[in-house]
Amino acid sequence: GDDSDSGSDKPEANKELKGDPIVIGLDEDSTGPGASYSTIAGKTIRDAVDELNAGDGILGRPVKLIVENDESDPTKAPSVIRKLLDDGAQALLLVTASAAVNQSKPVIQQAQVPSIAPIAISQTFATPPDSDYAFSLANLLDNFVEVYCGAAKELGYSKLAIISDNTPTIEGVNGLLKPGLEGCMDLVADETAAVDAADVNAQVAKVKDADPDLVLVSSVGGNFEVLVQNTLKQQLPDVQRFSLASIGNQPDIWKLANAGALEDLVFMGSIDQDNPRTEELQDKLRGWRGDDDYNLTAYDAQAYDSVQILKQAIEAAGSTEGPAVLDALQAINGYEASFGADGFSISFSPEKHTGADGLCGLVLTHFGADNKPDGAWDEYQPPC
Amino acid sequence: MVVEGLTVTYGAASAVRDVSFTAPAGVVTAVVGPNGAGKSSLLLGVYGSVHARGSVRVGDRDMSRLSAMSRARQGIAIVPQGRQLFPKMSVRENLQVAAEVQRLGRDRVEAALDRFPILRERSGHMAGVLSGGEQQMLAVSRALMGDPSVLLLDEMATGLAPKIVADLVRVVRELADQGVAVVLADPSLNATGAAVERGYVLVRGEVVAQEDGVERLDRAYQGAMGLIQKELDEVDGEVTG
Amino acid sequence: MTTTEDPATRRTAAGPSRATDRWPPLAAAAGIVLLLLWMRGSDYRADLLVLACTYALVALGMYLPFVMAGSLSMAYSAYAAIGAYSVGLVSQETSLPIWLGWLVGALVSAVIAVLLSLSTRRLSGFYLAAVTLLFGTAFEGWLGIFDVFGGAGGIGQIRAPSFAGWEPDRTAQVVLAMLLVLVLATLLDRVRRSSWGALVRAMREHPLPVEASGVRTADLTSVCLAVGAAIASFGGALFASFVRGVTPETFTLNVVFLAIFMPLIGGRNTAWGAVVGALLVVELSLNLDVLETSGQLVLAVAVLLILLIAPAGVLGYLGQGLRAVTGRGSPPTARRTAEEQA
Amino acid sequence: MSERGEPILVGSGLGKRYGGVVAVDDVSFSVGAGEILGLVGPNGAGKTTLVDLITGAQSSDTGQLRLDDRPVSGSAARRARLGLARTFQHPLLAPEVTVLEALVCGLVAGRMRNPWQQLVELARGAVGSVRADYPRAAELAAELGVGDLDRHCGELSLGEQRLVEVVRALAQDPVVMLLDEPFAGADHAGVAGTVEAIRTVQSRGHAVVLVDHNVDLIAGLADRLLLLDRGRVVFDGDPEACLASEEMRAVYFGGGAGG
Amino acid sequence: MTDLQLWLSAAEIGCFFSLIALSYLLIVVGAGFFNFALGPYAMVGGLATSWFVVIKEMSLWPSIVLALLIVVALSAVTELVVVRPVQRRAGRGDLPALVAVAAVLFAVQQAAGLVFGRTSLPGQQIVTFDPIEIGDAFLLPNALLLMATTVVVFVVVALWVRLSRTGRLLRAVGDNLDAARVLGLPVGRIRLIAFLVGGLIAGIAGILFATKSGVASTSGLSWTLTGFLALVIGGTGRIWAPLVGGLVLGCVQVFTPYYSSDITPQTVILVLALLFFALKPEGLFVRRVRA
Ligand SMILES: Nc1ncnc2c1ncn2[C@@H]1O[C@H](COP(=O)(O)OP(=O)(O)OP(=O)(O)O)[C@@H](O)[C@H]1O
Ligand SMILES: Nc1ncnc2c1ncn2[C@@H]1O[C@H](COP(=O)(O)OP(=O)(O)OP(=O)(O)O)[C@@H](O)[C@H]1O
Ligand SMILES: [Mg+2]
Ligand SMILES: [Mg+2]
Repeated sequence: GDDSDSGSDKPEANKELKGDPIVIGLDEDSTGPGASYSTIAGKTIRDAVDELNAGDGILGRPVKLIVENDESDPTKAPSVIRKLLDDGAQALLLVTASAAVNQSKPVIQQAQVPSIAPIAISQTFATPPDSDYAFSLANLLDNFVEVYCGAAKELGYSKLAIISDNTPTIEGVNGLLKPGLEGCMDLVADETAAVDAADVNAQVAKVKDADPDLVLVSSVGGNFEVLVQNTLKQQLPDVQRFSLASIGNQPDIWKLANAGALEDLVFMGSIDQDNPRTEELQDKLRGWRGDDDYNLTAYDAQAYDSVQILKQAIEAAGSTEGPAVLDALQAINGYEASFGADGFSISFSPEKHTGADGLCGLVLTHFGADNKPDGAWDEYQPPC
Repeated sequence: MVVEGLTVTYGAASAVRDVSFTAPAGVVTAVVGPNGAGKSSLLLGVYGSVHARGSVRVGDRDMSRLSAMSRARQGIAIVPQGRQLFPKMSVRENLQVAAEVQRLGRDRVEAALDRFPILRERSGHMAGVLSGGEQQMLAVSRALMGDPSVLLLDEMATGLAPKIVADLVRVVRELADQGVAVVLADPSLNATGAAVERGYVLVRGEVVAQEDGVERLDRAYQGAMGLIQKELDEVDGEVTG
Repeated sequence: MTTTEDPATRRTAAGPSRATDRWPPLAAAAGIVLLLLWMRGSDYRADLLVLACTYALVALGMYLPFVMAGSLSMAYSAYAAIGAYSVGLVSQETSLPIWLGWLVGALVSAVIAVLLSLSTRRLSGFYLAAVTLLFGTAFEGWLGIFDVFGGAGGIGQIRAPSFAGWEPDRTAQVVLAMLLVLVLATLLDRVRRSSWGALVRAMREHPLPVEASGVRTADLTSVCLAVGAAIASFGGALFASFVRGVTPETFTLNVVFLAIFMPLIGGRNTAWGAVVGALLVVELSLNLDVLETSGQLVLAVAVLLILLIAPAGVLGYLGQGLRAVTGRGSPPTARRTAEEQA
Repeated sequence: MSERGEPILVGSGLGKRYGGVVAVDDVSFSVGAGEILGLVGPNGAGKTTLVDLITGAQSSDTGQLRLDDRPVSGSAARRARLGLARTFQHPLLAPEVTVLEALVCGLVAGRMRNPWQQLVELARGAVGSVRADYPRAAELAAELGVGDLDRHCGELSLGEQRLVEVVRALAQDPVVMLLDEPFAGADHAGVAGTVEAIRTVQSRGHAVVLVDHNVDLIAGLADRLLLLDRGRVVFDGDPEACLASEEMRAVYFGGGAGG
Repeated sequence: MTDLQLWLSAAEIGCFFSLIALSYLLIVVGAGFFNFALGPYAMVGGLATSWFVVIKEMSLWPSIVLALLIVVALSAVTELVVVRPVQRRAGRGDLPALVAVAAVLFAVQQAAGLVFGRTSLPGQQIVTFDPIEIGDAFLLPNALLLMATTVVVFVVVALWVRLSRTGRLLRAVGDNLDAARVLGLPVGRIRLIAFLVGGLIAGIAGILFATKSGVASTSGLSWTLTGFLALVIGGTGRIWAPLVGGLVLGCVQVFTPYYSSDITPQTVILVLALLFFALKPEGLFVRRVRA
């Protein structure tokens, strides 16, 4: 059940597709804490599947998407995966919180069903153990570290403060980020607040006391990030702020910030308007959604690409047999992504289940005075 | 006051079945019966605070459809059985609440405090710390506060010392003489018999006798109880025999 | 799994009758067989059943202290987590069999429950709810902070359960889990109807006379809470043993709310109500595609409907129906003092 | 068992005040084996408070209490374990418990003195090895004329509840049973049941403390009357003498009106 | 503890908590149980206002009025359609009512997600002036409004409960429901009023607090819990107890992270609570009556 806005021109299903549908399972987080980002990706996956069905399908067969919701609950995730498998899913797309994604690895391993986590940035999912059938697309955290450190070196930042939320996802992220960042900067303040905190003045006050050159906000985004950015802007108006990817991919959140509170914030974007495939996808989505102002997010692009990659792999394998598709996936090489800088590509191999080739899937992006992203940051960009 | 066909039910069980009785103005009418006979249920049914069917008329006003609060405002007052006070509110506030239900003025509250000296003395204490008898006094003066035309007294004498009971009996008689219809429920006539002029015997939710005069009423009550005892014995005999 | 609900028909003057003692477990055993037939082959359904057993254990843990004694403890998520982490830690830190983790978890949970209840022993139940709520939320935080607990990722790769060399497969584990629930529910239901149960239920409404008859109600409450916590920790231990992993987010406050729902929608007049409630909760929130996603909404609405239509819970409702059919006894008359005039 | 008349419960100098209110003031009394002590006095004289002080429901400001010549102190539960059982002026029965269960509570209480015993009893309940309580309670109820054993206490009329409380206290097999106005609002059967309960305790060589405003009944039953007024003992002695006394007339009956 | 900014923050969030706790208290007094659905009421207040303004492009004041009407209606529905029938059918006692409102909590939260969307919306600025600078601290206009409103609400409610006719009846119903029914107090109406006023206060609190970092359909549960904690800390004995509780909770939440990054505020509150109960075991503000 999708909303079909009046102005949209959704692709019509191609009636000539024959044969048993190819069943793709989608684990979406449509009501839990991750709903704000998960649903962005989920919607685009539906659109991409509609597009396939309007064209040649996969292997000339229609594609059927079955959806379950794990509410970001790691306890439920394995069961939800098993339910998708029970219902016949031949491949899986997981757009839910990383803690939940990680819990489902053993199930995927056992069932031998190729699975892609398009928006995951944690190393855990696509690295052993139990990762034979697990793939991720986006640049992972070690790449984040390289980019942040590159920027710090270029601009001469040496004192870093971090403000984090207390979600397991972010704790996992920080566990990987911090050691790397400490290699290139002094960590002068490291504050955590509850993700549903009502106030972060205390944390910001301590950061202020530490007098940093750079503040990194490490959070899943949402209200928490807005609260932190509002407070930072007020208390430390002149200090450079970095953020992870989330804030840039959550347009609904930008409105929550005080006027101008996001200005000059730099986040780990993955959208570069100079990438022709990015523009192409944005046009497509605008058409499908009947919204000419729609701003493509990295989640849209990553979701779209993951469907395309699955299609390629299944067609290369000639069937949906797990091992065959696995081989085909591992043979994907140089897929030109619709996110990242022009030329950014995705490749897999038996040793490499994390897709991004090189750093330029990441684009440091900054916000303008209107609290909206205002293109690539001029000061520094990662090399490709 | 005329009550017709009153039935009080708790869920599926009925405590009072199709009871009719009258309580003329100026007379103290007793309702006697053993524990569990349905006396309290009957009075509450008349007052309107339990689920009841049947008609209740006071003078020519039909009260059957009115809520308990409206009946209170029309002049029915009750001294309920048990501790129906607001224990964490002060003695004065207890009276004020009742005054508010009946829309009475402040002066009535003060007057009610004066009915028993101990109430005035304890007017600032929480009602819940009073002794059992003191609480009963509070309940009585609460009911007498608003010049009721019908007064329902459920085991009025419970927990009161003989001296107070005697006083109360006198007060009740006086009220009756002023034209109040008094209904007095009790499992025995020992303490309050002196006030009673006529009455009904209630057994298992039904009226089994009506008599004028205390002695005759008491005799009817004894008779009814003896009858019941016999019935029980018979049943016992059947079971064991 | 239906029992006759009405306490009035439930017991003759001779005390709990043997017939009503026996047949709920028999019905439950039949239920287990049916559920196993339903599960056959599906891993997902096995998951659901184990999840239902987990919830059932947590709900059974709440039965004694909450439904019978009226003490609302909100630390049940913590007790379940303690059970789960004990299994995890025994597996990770020692080479002992993991069922030892079950015992350790139960013991630790019971001790914590006693300490928390002691701290509020002279206060009203409201403070117990508060302190346990505080403990539950604080505990969730501690799991993420201390390194032994594996941080946010929790503990994974827990060893498979084994008993004296026998390693039960998934189906066998499901069967064992259901048997455990069956045994505990049977025992708890007997407890409810024993003289001990009568005393505890009497204490719930009026502790004073119980105190005046020589029983320290604070002690009795602590005992209830401790036993309940131990049972709830079995729920966590079961889950961790079966799923072979646990994270700080596995058992959150959500579980507590669900556990509060379960005995009531199942029927609070018998311990089996908690079990039926757990099955319903799992069915409603996970297995039902009424609104594609919002299991929670479906569940909440279902709970409300059950409360309104069948105030004695599903089992109570069935019991009433059964009685209507067999013509035995009258429905229980709830205490309705001075029912408000419409 | 003590010899009849030998003091069982002895209180001396008991006192309790609430702010400015002196509820019990330097009260001494003694009740012997097989004896019944009646407590009478006007409303607010301190009778219930005295019962509270004896049973530990309230802590006393002054005075001592000895049971079987051993000092009594501590919580209500502790004193109950020494053999004190009581009823309340206003019955306190859990509404959702049946009459039979309420009586069973009295029987089982003595076996649950500490957490360990409570755990053991729990285990016995779980395996179903205690079934004797129910028949015994039913027997007791039959003896004292309590019917409707399967009804919930919340559905009973007040008079019925009062009798159930008395029987529950009896079920505890007390050394001293303290009854606070058991006859208030009782019918013939209720009075008979309560009297039976009192006689049972008496026949076991134990003692009863009886509070009531039904002076005729209490004078007929009691071996001794204690007349309280404003917390003080104003008369202590033989019932007949007490009834006839000037004090009784002055503080209790008032103006010569007999009970 | 000299940083004024932190004190201001503590006061601001403390005021919010205490308003929620006050709504709890009103319903505890009038109906005798904890209405866990209050957090979601506050959430709906904030979310609906923003939804009308942002999505439906209405102007501010009509949006606020409409949102408050929705909240008050929700609260009334909870009492009339859920709690009252449930208590009538399942018998008194707080157990069924507690479960019912917990279900309402989830239902409202999810339903709000369906109606207003699952993404956060920004809170609406009601007053706009430049932040007041006090030393090097800022007092934001909405924080000031929240604090002022809190003071006014507490004073009004305290006077109302103590002195007004309805207030006295409210306490009576809460004190002894049986007696209230027997005497014929308009129990239903009084309880409804408690729910209406409680809902209204929660709704106002939600609207005022939403400006801090927006409001989402999932905010309800955490507001329910923090409000409950504020009530716990303050106790239920006095009308102004929630204010004390809320401010204490606010201070703990703000100053704990300032002085230690390892100890969570929850831990501090737990320790404080345990210490407090150990030292003052009879609890705050209890009134003892005899059995
Ligand atoms: N709330 C209730 N729920 C169910 N049944 C009730 C309830 N209250 C009373 N009953 C039953 O209704 C019947 C009448 O009770 P009621 O209290 O009217 O008796 P009563 O004549 O006043 O007795 P008593 O002399 O003991 O006060 C009794 O059998 C009682 O058990
Ligand atoms: N907690 C308290 N605070 C203040 N006064 C109290 C408290 N408890 C009891 N009192 C007072 O102490 C006095 C004695 O009360 P008690 O209940 O012992 O009287 P009683 O002899 O049992 O009277 P009754 O025959 O009316 O039951 C009463 O005047 C009562 O108001
Ligand atoms: Mg009666
Ligand atoms: Mg007394």
